[in-house]
Amino acid sequence: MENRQEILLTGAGGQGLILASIVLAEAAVNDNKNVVQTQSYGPEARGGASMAGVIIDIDTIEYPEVTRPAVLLCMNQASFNKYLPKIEPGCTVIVDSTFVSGPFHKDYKVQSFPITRMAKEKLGRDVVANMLALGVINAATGIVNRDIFRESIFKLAPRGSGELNQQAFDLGYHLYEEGPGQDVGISVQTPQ
Amino acid sequence: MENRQEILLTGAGGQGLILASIVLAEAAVNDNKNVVQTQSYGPEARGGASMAGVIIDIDTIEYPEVTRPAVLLCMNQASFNKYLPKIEPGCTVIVDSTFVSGPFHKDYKVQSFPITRMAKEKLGRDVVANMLALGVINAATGIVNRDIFRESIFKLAPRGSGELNQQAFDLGYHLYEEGPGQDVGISVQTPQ
Amino acid sequence: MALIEHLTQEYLRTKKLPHIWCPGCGNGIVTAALIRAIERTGYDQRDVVIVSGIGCSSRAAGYLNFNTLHTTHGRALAFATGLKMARPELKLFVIMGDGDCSAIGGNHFIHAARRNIDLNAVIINNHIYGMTGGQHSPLTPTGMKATTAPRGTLERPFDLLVLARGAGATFAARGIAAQPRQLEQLIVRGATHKGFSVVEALSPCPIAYGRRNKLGGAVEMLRSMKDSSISVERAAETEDAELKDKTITGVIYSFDAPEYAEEYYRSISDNKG
Amino acid sequence: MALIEHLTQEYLRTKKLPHIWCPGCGNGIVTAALIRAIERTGYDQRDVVIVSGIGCSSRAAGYLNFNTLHTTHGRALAFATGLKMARPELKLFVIMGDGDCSAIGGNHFIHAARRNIDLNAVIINNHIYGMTGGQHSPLTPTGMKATTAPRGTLERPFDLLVLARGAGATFAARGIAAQPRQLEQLIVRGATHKGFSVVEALSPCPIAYGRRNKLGGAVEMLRSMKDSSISVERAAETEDAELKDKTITGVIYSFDAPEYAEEYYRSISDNKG
Amino acid sequence: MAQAKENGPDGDLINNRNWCKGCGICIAFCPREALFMDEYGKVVKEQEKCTACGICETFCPDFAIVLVKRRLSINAGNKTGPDARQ
Amino acid sequence: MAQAKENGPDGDLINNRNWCKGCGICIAFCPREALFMDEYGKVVKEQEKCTACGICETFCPDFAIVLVKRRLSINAGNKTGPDARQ
Amino acid sequence: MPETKPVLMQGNEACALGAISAGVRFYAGYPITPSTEIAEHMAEKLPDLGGVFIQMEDEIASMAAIIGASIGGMRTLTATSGPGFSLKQENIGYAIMAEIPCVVVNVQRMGPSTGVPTAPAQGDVMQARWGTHGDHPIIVFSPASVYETYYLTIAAVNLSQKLRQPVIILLDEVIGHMREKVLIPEAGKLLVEKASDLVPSDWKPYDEKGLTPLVPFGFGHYYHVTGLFHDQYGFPTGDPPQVERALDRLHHKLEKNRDEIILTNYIGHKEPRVAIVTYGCTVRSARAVVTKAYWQNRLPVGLLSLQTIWPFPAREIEALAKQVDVIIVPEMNMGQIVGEVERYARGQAEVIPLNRYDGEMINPDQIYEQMGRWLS
Amino acid sequence: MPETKPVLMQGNEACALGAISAGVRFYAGYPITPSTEIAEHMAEKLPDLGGVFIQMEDEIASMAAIIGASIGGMRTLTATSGPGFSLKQENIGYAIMAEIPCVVVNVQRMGPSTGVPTAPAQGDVMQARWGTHGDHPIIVFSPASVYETYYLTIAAVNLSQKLRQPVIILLDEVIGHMREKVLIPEAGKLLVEKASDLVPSDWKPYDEKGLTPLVPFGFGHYYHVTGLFHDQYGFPTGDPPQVERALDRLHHKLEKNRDEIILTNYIGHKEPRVAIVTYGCTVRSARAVVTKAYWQNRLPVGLLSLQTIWPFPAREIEALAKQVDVIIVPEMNMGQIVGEVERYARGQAEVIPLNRYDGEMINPDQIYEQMGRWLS
Ligand SMILES: Cc1ncc(C[n+]2csc(CCOP(=O)(O)OP(=O)(O)O)c2C)c(N)n1
Ligand SMILES: Cc1ncc(C[n+]2csc(CCOP(=O)(O)OP(=O)(O)O)c2C)c(N)n1
Ligand code: SF4
Ligand code: SF4
Ligand code: SF4
Ligand code: SF4
Ligand code: SF4
Ligand code: SF4
Ligand SMILES: [Mg+2]
Ligand SMILES: [Mg+2]
Repeated sequence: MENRQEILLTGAGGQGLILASIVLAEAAVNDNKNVVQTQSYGPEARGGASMAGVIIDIDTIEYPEVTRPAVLLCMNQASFNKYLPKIEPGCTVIVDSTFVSGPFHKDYKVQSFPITRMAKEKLGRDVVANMLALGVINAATGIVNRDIFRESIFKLAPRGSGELNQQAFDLGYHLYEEGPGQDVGISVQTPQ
Repeated sequence: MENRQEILLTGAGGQGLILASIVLAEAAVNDNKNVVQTQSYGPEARGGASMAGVIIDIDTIEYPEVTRPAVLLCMNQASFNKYLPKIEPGCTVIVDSTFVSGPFHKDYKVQSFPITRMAKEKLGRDVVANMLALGVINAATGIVNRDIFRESIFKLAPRGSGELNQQAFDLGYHLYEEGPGQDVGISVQTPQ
Repeated sequence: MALIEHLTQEYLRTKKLPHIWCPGCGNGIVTAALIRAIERTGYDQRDVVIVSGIGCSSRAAGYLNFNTLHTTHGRALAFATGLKMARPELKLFVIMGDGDCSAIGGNHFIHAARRNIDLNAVIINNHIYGMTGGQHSPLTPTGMKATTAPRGTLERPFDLLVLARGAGATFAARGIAAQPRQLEQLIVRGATHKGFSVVEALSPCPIAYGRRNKLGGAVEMLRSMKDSSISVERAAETEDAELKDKTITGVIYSFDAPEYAEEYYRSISDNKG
Repeated sequence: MALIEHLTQEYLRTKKLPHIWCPGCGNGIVTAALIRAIERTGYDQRDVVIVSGIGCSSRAAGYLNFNTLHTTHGRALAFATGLKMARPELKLFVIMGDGDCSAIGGNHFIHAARRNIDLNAVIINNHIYGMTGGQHSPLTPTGMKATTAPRGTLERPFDLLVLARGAGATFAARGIAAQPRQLEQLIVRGATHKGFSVVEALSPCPIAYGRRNKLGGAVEMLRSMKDSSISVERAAETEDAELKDKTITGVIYSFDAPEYAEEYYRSISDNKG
Repeated sequence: MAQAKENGPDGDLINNRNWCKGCGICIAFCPREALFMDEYGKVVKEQEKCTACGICETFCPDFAIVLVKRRLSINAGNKTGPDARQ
Repeated sequence: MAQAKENGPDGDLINNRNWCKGCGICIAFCPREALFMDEYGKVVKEQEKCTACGICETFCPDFAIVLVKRRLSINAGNKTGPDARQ
Repeated sequence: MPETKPVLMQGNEACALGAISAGVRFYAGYPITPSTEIAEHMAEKLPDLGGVFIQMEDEIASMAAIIGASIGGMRTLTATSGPGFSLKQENIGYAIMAEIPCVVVNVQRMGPSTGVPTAPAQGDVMQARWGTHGDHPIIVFSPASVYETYYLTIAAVNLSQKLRQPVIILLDEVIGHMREKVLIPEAGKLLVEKASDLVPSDWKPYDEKGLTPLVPFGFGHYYHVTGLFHDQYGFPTGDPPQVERALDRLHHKLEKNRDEIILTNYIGHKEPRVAIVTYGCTVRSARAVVTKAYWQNRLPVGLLSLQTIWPFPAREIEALAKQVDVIIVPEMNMGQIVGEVERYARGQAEVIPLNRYDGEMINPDQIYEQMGRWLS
Repeated sequence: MPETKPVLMQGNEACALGAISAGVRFYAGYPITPSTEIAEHMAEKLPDLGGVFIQMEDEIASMAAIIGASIGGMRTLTATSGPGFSLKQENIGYAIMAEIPCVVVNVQRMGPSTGVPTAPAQGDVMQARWGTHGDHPIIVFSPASVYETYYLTIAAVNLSQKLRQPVIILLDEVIGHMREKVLIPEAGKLLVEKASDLVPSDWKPYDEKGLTPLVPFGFGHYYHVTGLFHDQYGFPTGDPPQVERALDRLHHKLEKNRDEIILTNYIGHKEPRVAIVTYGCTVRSARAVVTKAYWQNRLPVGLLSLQTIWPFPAREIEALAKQVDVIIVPEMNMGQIVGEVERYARGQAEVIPLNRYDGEMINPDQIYEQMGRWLS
């Protein structure tokens, strides 16, 4: 299972996390990897908790559920509260500081980015926050070849919105490169 | 099983055989016997084959189906053709000569009475042929105390028709006492 | 004899006769009218399908020498919908009893009407569940007796054709077994109507309905059925008060609307083009 | 705060809020109107029962602080019929979605109408199967898109109140979420009507219906709902042509007929006496 | 199958005695009182009274009466195809 | 449960921020343009504009707005009985 | 209860009378052969007892209506046969989930599908256990006589009330339509106690601590009833531990009351070599054989008849399998309960199915013949 | 068939595409979570292929409609979940009785009743076998991956046609909603052959001699289709020998084709001491364990996964039980298939159920732990 990489995307229904997971999975397929994508949701169409998992491996993937994520994305406070206690040391935690305000306990390596705010401010559309988050994740982990990822985004985006979504993805890279938490007011703790 | 007596009433749907079997069973109950009454019929409400069985015993009755009838009543030709080959020697066979015209093979002790015709001619109602048949049967076998039987008929007959039905029953006795086949034109064979 | 038999009873499975219906049961009269109606449409025998549910009346399918489909209780129209969509060129006649159509089958009835799918429903309304021995149906008139309404039913009946109309049906007619020629005619008109057509055929059930309600035998039931009916044309010229207890026969309504199977096939060929 | 909360939201299970409905979903508006209507009837809270089926709208039962019964999909009226017959003194409100009521539940709907049993049906018609994500329902207008009608549905919709009428309903009204006060009023009138009453409440589903059909968000949907509606009183004074694309609101029909539960209990006490 | 073939003024009337259940409907609705029940509960016809109007045929619930002439004219065409008449 | 209690000319308006989903319906239908969305996507009121007409209450799909005065008058009676409000 | 003089009674009638004796005052149904007489008796009798008889539009509605009436506090019953039993399954599952008491009678006929409506069969035994979706517990009785039909119906009503669990009576057509002499207590006019306000205010419909009586609607307990998984107040939850607890609750209540639920009867030799295990009307044929073979001929044979077929009398079979060489399982189907017998015999005894599925009863001769093979 | 490049595909989509590849051109259904995507894919794709998609008024009608369409000569499929599956049961029995081919997909969710609509469970396994009334045979597949969903759907359609028997696909929610990389042949536009007049004139729909292909309506064979027991021409009969023959016919056709129907797969040690038997998504967890335990650690363990769960692979289990000490049966229910495994193990191996029923998958650790106990 050494090659197995698990990514957990969490937040509220309607934030496009399931779509993001599909795009990530598609990108992994295009990058010639094995992949399994799953999701879970409650009875709500909107507003409930939303969770999607992607497992990427070079070998066959048997057990399809995420158990020890290498990356955890939290797009709202509720999901942050719920999933943070469940992860293991070494997991990269990326949170959207637009909605998540801590507490950032020092046992977890939490990196905070104003994902939704930037999507809105820089691109005028908060709906692309999900692609922006993917940019941050891929920048942080390099799971999928960046160009292949960009192509997959274009392919899966709703008609006419391919480029916008790619921009969001790139903006994610940019944010990551600027460093976590730099433009947010809250303190980010990255324990060693 | 020595005390077990099985009576099979057969004919066409609508001839009142099931009611007759119920009356016989009720009479047996009133005569302090154990009794099981069963019936079988096809999908037709009228006109199809109709069959009812009554088992009377002093002991507990386990198996509820008629297998070796002591008495077989055939109220139409189809049932005569169907059931005659199934009975065992020693069975009393009573047929309604109004509808059954043989063949009366000599292996069977067949007794023929113009049951329906008499009901119509003497009582003006062929619907009481069933009670008339019961009279013949009870006269032939004495299974149930005659008075108890008459009371049971009164009890179960549709309102206002108690006496008519009792008359039919009595007429059955009368017919039996006159002897089988006496007033019908067809030959009756009663092998020894 | 063989020739005559062939010519006269081509559409009957003669080896299956006599049928299981009681003496005097109206099912046979309606079935005969249906046969004559099909004959008059000129449809190729191969294209004609008889679908039925479960009940005395639905047993008609077994006697008719076409493609015959005897389904589950109440579901005939749903089976027929699938078959019609799969093979729109077939001509489907759907025979149902009043219970089959309007009790357990009520939902399929209203949805077939809504879709206006080209099925010809022939409902044999004997006002009772015949096959199970005489329980009240949603078409049993209030006050009439049944084994499950020994003191007379308290329920209000549907007017089947009004119900159909409410659901969107585009053709409805009512005939009576006591006027078999008119009934035949109405079935022909229903069959030639494009879309869902409903023909309600009032029919005597002397055994499970007539007897318990002291309506007399089959002959009396047919006679009073005839006496209490009035054609829609004559009804139009009659005072409302006089019509109160009358059964109106004839084509009650008929108008055009898009037929579902045709619309569907048109739409998919549009897509392709 | 506690006092205020108690007085204002006595009929809500406040601990269960916020509810599961999407932002802008009309279910909450209709539910609020229902609460106000029940309040206005003056019924004892203990006597009020909310029965619902399955669907987004049917989840309302869980938020209402009465005796609440969340049943199976389409069967709410059948459960309610049993309960009403067992306990005729209870006041039953039956909340259903358009699919719940008119698709899978269509048969129970027409039979409740036929029996004229004293149930108050409130159908939240969002023209779509909301809970399962946007499939067309029997009340989706022809041509509108749904996940199972990606090119627009070809089916003809029911007019729910016409269907109810065909089945024998004695009271029907239509309100819209965009006029919550009128809706409240209509529910009160339905509740005080003896017999089966139907209140259809048009309601926006911005997520599963509005978005796919480019109808805008909740606000736009409410606005256009309001713009395209006309009261039955005003409609009476308007030319037919103008009414073509209008939704008529108000009490569409109301008349008296024997109510089933009452008739039943009267009949059994007659028997006894 | 026993069939009684009788001649009337305008056409043959086939009465399939095996199918007749003796309901009496044809008798009641024959406008000419041409039909009556025999001792076996089956219908027979008084030939001279019958006008071959066909009413009895349309009324018989048991397909037991068929007027030959009318049907012959209708079924003039030559029908083919497998026929699994059972 | 965080509740913002605000005074208007004719009655209090309770806006339950936890329940508000920011749909904007109340804002759109308030005849006085007295409501607006705050930075957290929750509704707040400009007190002086509100006439306590109650429209926002009837329109809010989330039970997040309650006009106190009106309800007080209606619920004057003393209700009892077990209350399993969950 | 005072015994009256012997009467001739049909199985279906005994079912209706048993129900009435047990306080059933609500019947909703849809006619179907061979169950219809139950409805007809109810239609005749209930109105005079102040009860409700209603004929619904179909079997789905019938099942829904009795659940609704049960929530209103009435004791309820419905009856049907195979096709209708299939249709009721969804709502039977609802009653199980929401813990609403009610009794469902299935007078079995020959299936599958429309089958032979008037012919007897025991083909719905496994369906009675597993007919509705999802894991669920069930109680099923199978009477062997008219009298058993009467008292098992009473037991069914009472157990159903006590456990808040639907109980199914699988009646054989043979039993339902047969008339027998029976001694039946006069139908006492049991009054159904109306629940009152006096329920403790901490009453919870699905109390974690265990069973609580169902408080009908209308007494001020504003609880929620749903077919969704729910917490102890009845409100929906999808939380895994709560879901598991809820499902355990449903099953445990049956396990805890096993002794009251599982009714079986053994007759015959104390140390049998061959045992017959059967149920329903087939018990009659088996009893005819065993009475003769054991009582008359003292052969080492026995008969375990199952009045309760579900929950399956596993322990009884395990014990039996340890005693005997052979267990013969006659059934009027292609082999249904025999699978369970094999399972719990665990290879300890040979298990021999004896099946008949032509729409006729298994007769004593068939059983005798099979038994004979293993005795010689 | 040419393989295309790898694609990411959801289980429900694979089911729809598999069906289309196998020639299905008719879908009738009613939406229900978690099966709805199958309908949605069909609604999207069928019209362009000249096929029919119709959303019916409920599940009963959906089942009826596909049977009707099958009689019209189309290959048909419907999909649903627990509550809808319960409703379809009556008409599934009809299709079995009348021998009408069709495929029914049940994407299982947590039950009973409404349960937890979005949570996975394997609770309908026994219902799939026994859900409709009367003795009846059934074929049920249970795919463990998106790819298996695809090819088992194709197999289901073809088997169904060949045997004139409904086939059920029990899909797990996990598989139905999961997306995986798969290699799938391009959906070839298989043309459904329309039956012609050229059927031999002695063709009988239910020929005594054995299976004949179904000749659709409209080709001059005026046969009768009914859910009643019927003779070889399809006409009703209640005659006991004919009834028995008809029921035997239904069952024998499955027995005769056992090898084609029963698909299982064994991986692991040649002489295992502990074997796992499972199906559906639970195979995934088991495979994770067995691959590690056997391939990496060479432990004497094996996994028998069942693609076909009904007819039950009895012989395979019998053989396995003779080899091993212990069979562990993990299931996402309270124990369903384990009963069959116990039955056919006949006491030869210890059979250990491993159940989870909280709406979550059984994870490899749970299986590993249980397995460990029996290895040490
Ligand atoms: C699901 C189901 N429920 C009930 C029945 C029993 N049943 C057979 S026919 C019938 C009603 C028959 O009444 P109707 O439809 O009016 O037909 P008729 O016999 O009067 O012609 C019933 C209830 C059945 N076969 N299947
Ligand atoms: C027997 C059954 N079939 C299907 C479903 C799935 N289902 C749940 S809600 C629903 C339809 C919801 O539509 P509607 O009734 O209009 O309510 P809405 O969600 O729009 O308020 C469906 C099909 C189910 N729960 N049970
Ligand atoms: S019971 Fe009635 S409907 Fe059925 S066959 Fe007899 S007369 Fe006809
Ligand atoms: S999906 Fe539609 S109906 Fe359902 S909660 Fe959302 S907006 Fe409301
Ligand atoms: S054809 Fe006319 S006249 Fe001749 S017997 Fe028949 S009904 Fe009478
Ligand atoms: S109508 Fe037909 S069945 Fe009736 S008596 Fe005349 S010929 Fe015989
Ligand atoms: S009460 Fe009226 S005026 Fe005040 S905020 Fe609400 S809608 Fe606006
Ligand atoms: S209507 Fe209600 S939920 Fe919507 S914004 Fe206003 S207060 Fe919030
Ligand atoms: Mg009828
Ligand atoms: Mg809706």
